[in-house]
Amino acid sequence: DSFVVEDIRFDGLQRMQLGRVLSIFPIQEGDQVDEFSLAKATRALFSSGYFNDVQLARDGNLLIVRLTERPAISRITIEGNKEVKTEGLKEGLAGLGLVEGEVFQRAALDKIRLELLQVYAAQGRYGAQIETSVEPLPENRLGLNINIKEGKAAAVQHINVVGNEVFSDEELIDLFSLKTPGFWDFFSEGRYSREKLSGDLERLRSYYLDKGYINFKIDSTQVSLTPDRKHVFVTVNITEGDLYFFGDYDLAGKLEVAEDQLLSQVAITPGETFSRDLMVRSADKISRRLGDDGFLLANVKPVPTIDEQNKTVSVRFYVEPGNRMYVRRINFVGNTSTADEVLRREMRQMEAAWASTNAMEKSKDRLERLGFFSEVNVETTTVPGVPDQIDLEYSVVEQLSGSLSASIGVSQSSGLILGASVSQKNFLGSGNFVSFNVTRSDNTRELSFSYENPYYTVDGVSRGFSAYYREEDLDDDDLSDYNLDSYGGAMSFGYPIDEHQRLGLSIGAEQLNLKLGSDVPNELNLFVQDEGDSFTQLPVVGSWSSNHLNRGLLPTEGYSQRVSLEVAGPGSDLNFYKLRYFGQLYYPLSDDQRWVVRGKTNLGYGDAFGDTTKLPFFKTFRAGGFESVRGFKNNTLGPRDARTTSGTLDPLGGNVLITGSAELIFPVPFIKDQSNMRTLLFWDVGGVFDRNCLTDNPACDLDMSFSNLSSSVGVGLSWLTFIGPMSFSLGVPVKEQEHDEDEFFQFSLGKTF
Amino acid sequence: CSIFGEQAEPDIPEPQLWKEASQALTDLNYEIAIEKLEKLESRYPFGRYSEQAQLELIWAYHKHNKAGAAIAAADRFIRLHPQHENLDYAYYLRGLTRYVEDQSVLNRFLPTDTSQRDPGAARDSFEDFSTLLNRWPNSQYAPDARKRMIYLRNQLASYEIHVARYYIKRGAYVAATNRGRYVIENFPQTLSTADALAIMVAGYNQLGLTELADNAQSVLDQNFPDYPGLELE
Amino acid sequence: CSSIESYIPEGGFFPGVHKIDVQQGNLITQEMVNKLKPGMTRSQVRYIMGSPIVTDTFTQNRWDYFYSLKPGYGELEQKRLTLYFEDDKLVQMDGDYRPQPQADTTAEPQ
Amino acid sequence: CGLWSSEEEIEPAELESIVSEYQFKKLWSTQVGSGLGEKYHQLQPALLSSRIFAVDHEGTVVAVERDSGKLVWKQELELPISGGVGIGNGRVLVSAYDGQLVALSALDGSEAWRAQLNSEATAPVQVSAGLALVQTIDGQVTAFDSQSGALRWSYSAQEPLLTLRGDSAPLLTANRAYVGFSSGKLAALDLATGELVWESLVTLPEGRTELERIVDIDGSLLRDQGLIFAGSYQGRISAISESEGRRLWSSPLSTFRSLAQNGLNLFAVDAEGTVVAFSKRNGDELWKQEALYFRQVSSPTILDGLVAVGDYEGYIHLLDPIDGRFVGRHRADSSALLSPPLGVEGVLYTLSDDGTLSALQLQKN
Repeated sequence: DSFVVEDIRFDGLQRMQLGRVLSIFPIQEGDQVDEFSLAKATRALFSSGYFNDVQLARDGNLLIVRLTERPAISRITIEGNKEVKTEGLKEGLAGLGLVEGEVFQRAALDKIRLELLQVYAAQGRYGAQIETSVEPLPENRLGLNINIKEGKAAAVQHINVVGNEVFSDEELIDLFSLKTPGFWDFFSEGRYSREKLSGDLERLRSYYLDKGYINFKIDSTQVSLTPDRKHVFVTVNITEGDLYFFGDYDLAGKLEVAEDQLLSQVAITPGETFSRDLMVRSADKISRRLGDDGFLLANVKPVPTIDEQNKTVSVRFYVEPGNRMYVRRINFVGNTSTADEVLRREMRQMEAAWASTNAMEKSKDRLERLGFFSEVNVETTTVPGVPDQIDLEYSVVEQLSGSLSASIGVSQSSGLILGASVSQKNFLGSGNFVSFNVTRSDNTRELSFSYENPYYTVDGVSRGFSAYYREEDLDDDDLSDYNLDSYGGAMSFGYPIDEHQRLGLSIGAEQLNLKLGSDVPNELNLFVQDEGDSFTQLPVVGSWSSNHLNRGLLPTEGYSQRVSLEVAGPGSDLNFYKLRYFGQLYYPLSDDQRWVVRGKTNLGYGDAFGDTTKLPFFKTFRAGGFESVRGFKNNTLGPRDARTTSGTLDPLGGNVLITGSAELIFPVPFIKDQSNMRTLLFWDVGGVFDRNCLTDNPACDLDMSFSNLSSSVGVGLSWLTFIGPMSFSLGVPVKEQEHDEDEFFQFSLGKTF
Repeated sequence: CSIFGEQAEPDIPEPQLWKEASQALTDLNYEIAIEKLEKLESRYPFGRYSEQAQLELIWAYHKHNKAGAAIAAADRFIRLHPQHENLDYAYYLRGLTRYVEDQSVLNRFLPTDTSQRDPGAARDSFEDFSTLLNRWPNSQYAPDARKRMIYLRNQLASYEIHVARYYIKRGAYVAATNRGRYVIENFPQTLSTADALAIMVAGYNQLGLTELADNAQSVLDQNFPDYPGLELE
Repeated sequence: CSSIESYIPEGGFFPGVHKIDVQQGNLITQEMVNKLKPGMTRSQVRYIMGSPIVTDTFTQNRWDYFYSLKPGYGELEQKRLTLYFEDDKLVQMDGDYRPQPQADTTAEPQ
Repeated sequence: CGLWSSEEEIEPAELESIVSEYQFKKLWSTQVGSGLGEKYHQLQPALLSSRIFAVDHEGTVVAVERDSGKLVWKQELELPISGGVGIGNGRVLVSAYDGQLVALSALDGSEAWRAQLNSEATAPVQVSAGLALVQTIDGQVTAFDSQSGALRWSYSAQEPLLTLRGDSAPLLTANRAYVGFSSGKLAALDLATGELVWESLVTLPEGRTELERIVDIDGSLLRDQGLIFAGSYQGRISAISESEGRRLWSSPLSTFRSLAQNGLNLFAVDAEGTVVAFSKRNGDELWKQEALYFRQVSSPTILDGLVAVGDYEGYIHLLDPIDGRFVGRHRADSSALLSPPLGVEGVLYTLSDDGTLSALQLQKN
């Protein structure tokens, strides 16, 4: 007896909205319904899983739908889980619809229980037990309790490889991440887990395949458990097969790039023992070479053919270049304060040009070397509908590179120090370097400013200006007693001659006025007699630098070096030159680059020429202090003046500078995110010497030998805070010269190790 | 039976929780409002007030400049209530939060030209507002959304022009003209449209594609007769 | 409009500045052009030549395959091939390439 | 749930005092190398006419006079031993972890031959009709000529992913080899050719996790009046006809120990240490002795009609075959008696974990 439904009424809806029920219920007003369509409607409501009971009744042409809602979950408590984190569990539950606010499904609960048992079994925790219980709460809600007893993971009692003749058991078992527990075994690495085993088998296979045993086979693996489920025995039965050597190799398929260019990428030398790894790496290098010419989706498949008689394997590389890909747009994400052009000008990959993996990677390196970003990632996405065009997206995480600090300090030597300094390598995100510094203390008043635009031209020719005004009256700042007022400025240019090397030139002018105090060492008086006390200088500095570091901030690999020659230009009163060399090398010890060894050295040699007798004492090299030899007071190493009435021996500096340090960078234990922090142990050594000392000063003419250098060891920390990098060091002198003054704690703002 | 057992808090009845939450909202105490609204949502997921609570929660997060939480709450609301009658409010709030997010803290104080920075937030905000406009053209929030969209469109257009200028400087003329064309096709009638056309003309001439250059030039002359010409820094 | 060349200072003052190569547009080979036949649809042309990078909003009926390479130091190399379509059929082409009917496939582009 | 979630270690049962009707007198005891090691070895000694042969886990093989315990010969193989001692045709055979099978002359212990297996063997080698048969844990059964060590044939069965440690030794007759596999299947092979004669399922694996699906046949098999008796883990004990492998009866039991039999009944120890007796005719359960719950009870053996088992504290328990009541208990020392004891003509030979081989004379008091 079918009828037309004029109206529908839903009874029993407590929490469900009408809208959601309507979207499930197949019948609307005005439909012609009969037994069959009503039954279908009830089934539809049931299958939605929201209702315990559904009843349809008819009152004339009014269809009444009586529903009893299933209770909703309002609280889920999980107890006893240690190995599997609660968030992971909650996600798993949510995945199955068991989440606070959703309707409770009994089937989902059993499913999660089984899945958990599988997870624990995979971790070797065969003794795990899981009980679930449901606790009714008022207003048709309920609480879900999951109680987990994880049990102990079965310990690996014995790993045995049968059938190995070429390599010893120890050598093979050493490859396994599964370990039999030693007595010191506190952590869980003695525990069995299936993933670990499959990883181990893979390592075993590659070990043999990479050493020439192409026919190596794992016949079978047995995992057996003791009845008390506490111990696991793993036995791997293998057949090693014979040793094979590389035969010849060739290319096949549409090469798109000159064949010799591709063949040169192959690292295989015929006659050498076969190695699958070498073969796979050669294939990668070929596809990378194709990628450099736009064939990003190139697919190179190495196919070995085995010659059983003379035990050789010849390899054919099948090349499928795919389309030559072009880059449509390059987008940058994350540069909320750095301007787009600052990133785009580092790009070696152009828009509307063919994509080149080499160019893309070089662009990423250059962004990292800027030192503005703590993280740089690149992603390619194909342009929808255009098979041979891609978009590039470089996502960066900005890091304030430079420091913004105002300092008020008191030090015994220079009294109250007021100072404000802004130094920014990426000033207002413009990519320009700006530094502005004003300090006022008892013995120095200084105002300095410097600016550099690294991209004065589009090719990266940089141009910069700097100016300073300084009044120094140095009596007790550990230097000889005199006043020196100086002011000047310089203009500098620099430009790249290739991806890593740069040349630089700067021309400056400065005026220095000297006034000697009463208690002054002999050297100074002699100097003033010879040279007078006011000088105009026109320093010209030429420099060459090469940077192969992998990152601008906290590099972990690569090297960089810089040579500069400062010469007093024509028209200068004092004629002298200063040659400087700076070199550093980062060598990562672990492949996750958290353990790195770093060596660095600073060398300097200066001398006078023409009618100037000696390198002016206020231009000599100084050593000691945070940025040269840590653990010693600033500028206090090296020769001292023998005779001042006040008895303190003032350091004079020297015309030869030798410093060097060896550092071990290590990961800080217990701290997860190390990306903006660096801790290291250092051994610094250094000193300055004076080659043309006044002969009658015993504390000056030391001969340049290692024993006359000062050295210290200690620990250092660099930390990239949001206002800029901060570095601290604790240094303990190991070898002190006679007059060295040590300084245990030193710090600096704006510089990292 | 953990050692420091958290006592099950007393189950505050729903209407009282809602009253406390709206009270906190009226006296602009967003901290308390957020706490109450969050409890309301978890204790009474399907209660009478749950939808209204979720909407108010988005507003509270936004005013408490918790942009991330506001956007997440808006996403959840849009997913849970696809046909809700004031869904437009959710889109408007999400657009607004992203719009504000675009002006990051640093930019507000220092004179940085945000149109040269990462346009991501601006683009998302633009999308939310345009969804709002096409699905609810006469929503009460439409006028304000339209106003903000014009600003955002200019931002996005001038970003493209900055990039195009760089590629002209770099000598990558096809890249420059494509960026210009992107403005013409996606952001018509903005302040930068004229610049875009000028860049296309300059680019095509450099490439020797005079016919394309002339076409672009004629469109430029018709629409922007008094265009001062492209100054390239 | 102002000429672009004037304001980019040549590398005169800075000898040996490292200039990068700037490549733009689709690489076209004689081998591709030889496969072009009049009457081909746009998708057939796209399969042979790849998608054109220069596509213009105002001129719908033509595809410009433009290629240029400006090496850091050295001559600018520039190639152009414009294909004209009438209701999605290739009707005419002009530019630096002519399809050589019986050329063998190894001919290098001029 | 305590602060440290201590897994509730199930406590082994305490022993109550019993009225003992029998007692043991130790005839002799001797030290066999450095014992069984901790790799859950079941290195059961073997008996051949007047001598007993035993091995330790480092490859020391000894032959001892049965009645005096005097050392006849000793061979230091310095091989990590995996399988217990097998004897026959004047040969004493042991297998090592690297897959080597070593055959010594039973007379003087001199090495007769060595062969290479392709996996580990944990069950003792069985010898019959000039063939030495080894079941390795990868499910292979290999036959060698017991005189020369030449490979005769090999049969391989499919093994499940996760099994229980240890394997059952094949049961050999004049022309057949009956082998219980970890897959819960019993196979009959032609002894001369290794061809499969028939295969029968002792237990079908059920359950969804790998753990619930373990159905190893690890204990040794028994044969009587044309029937083969096999018990499996988490499964059943079944009687299977020798000729065509038809299953006569089976009843629920989870065991990984060997079985023992007297005229009418079968005796087994289940996974929790309960000693159970079944009727050989229809598999009915006759009695259950649960007092040794979780004391890691060894496989049972029949001594003058009594049922004898060892446990983890070094006790020997004697049970009445009719009703399972305790009739005697003896403790030589505290070292566990996990490897199955041997009962012959009123004397029980036990090899304890620390390597003490002793002979105990049964006496009625």
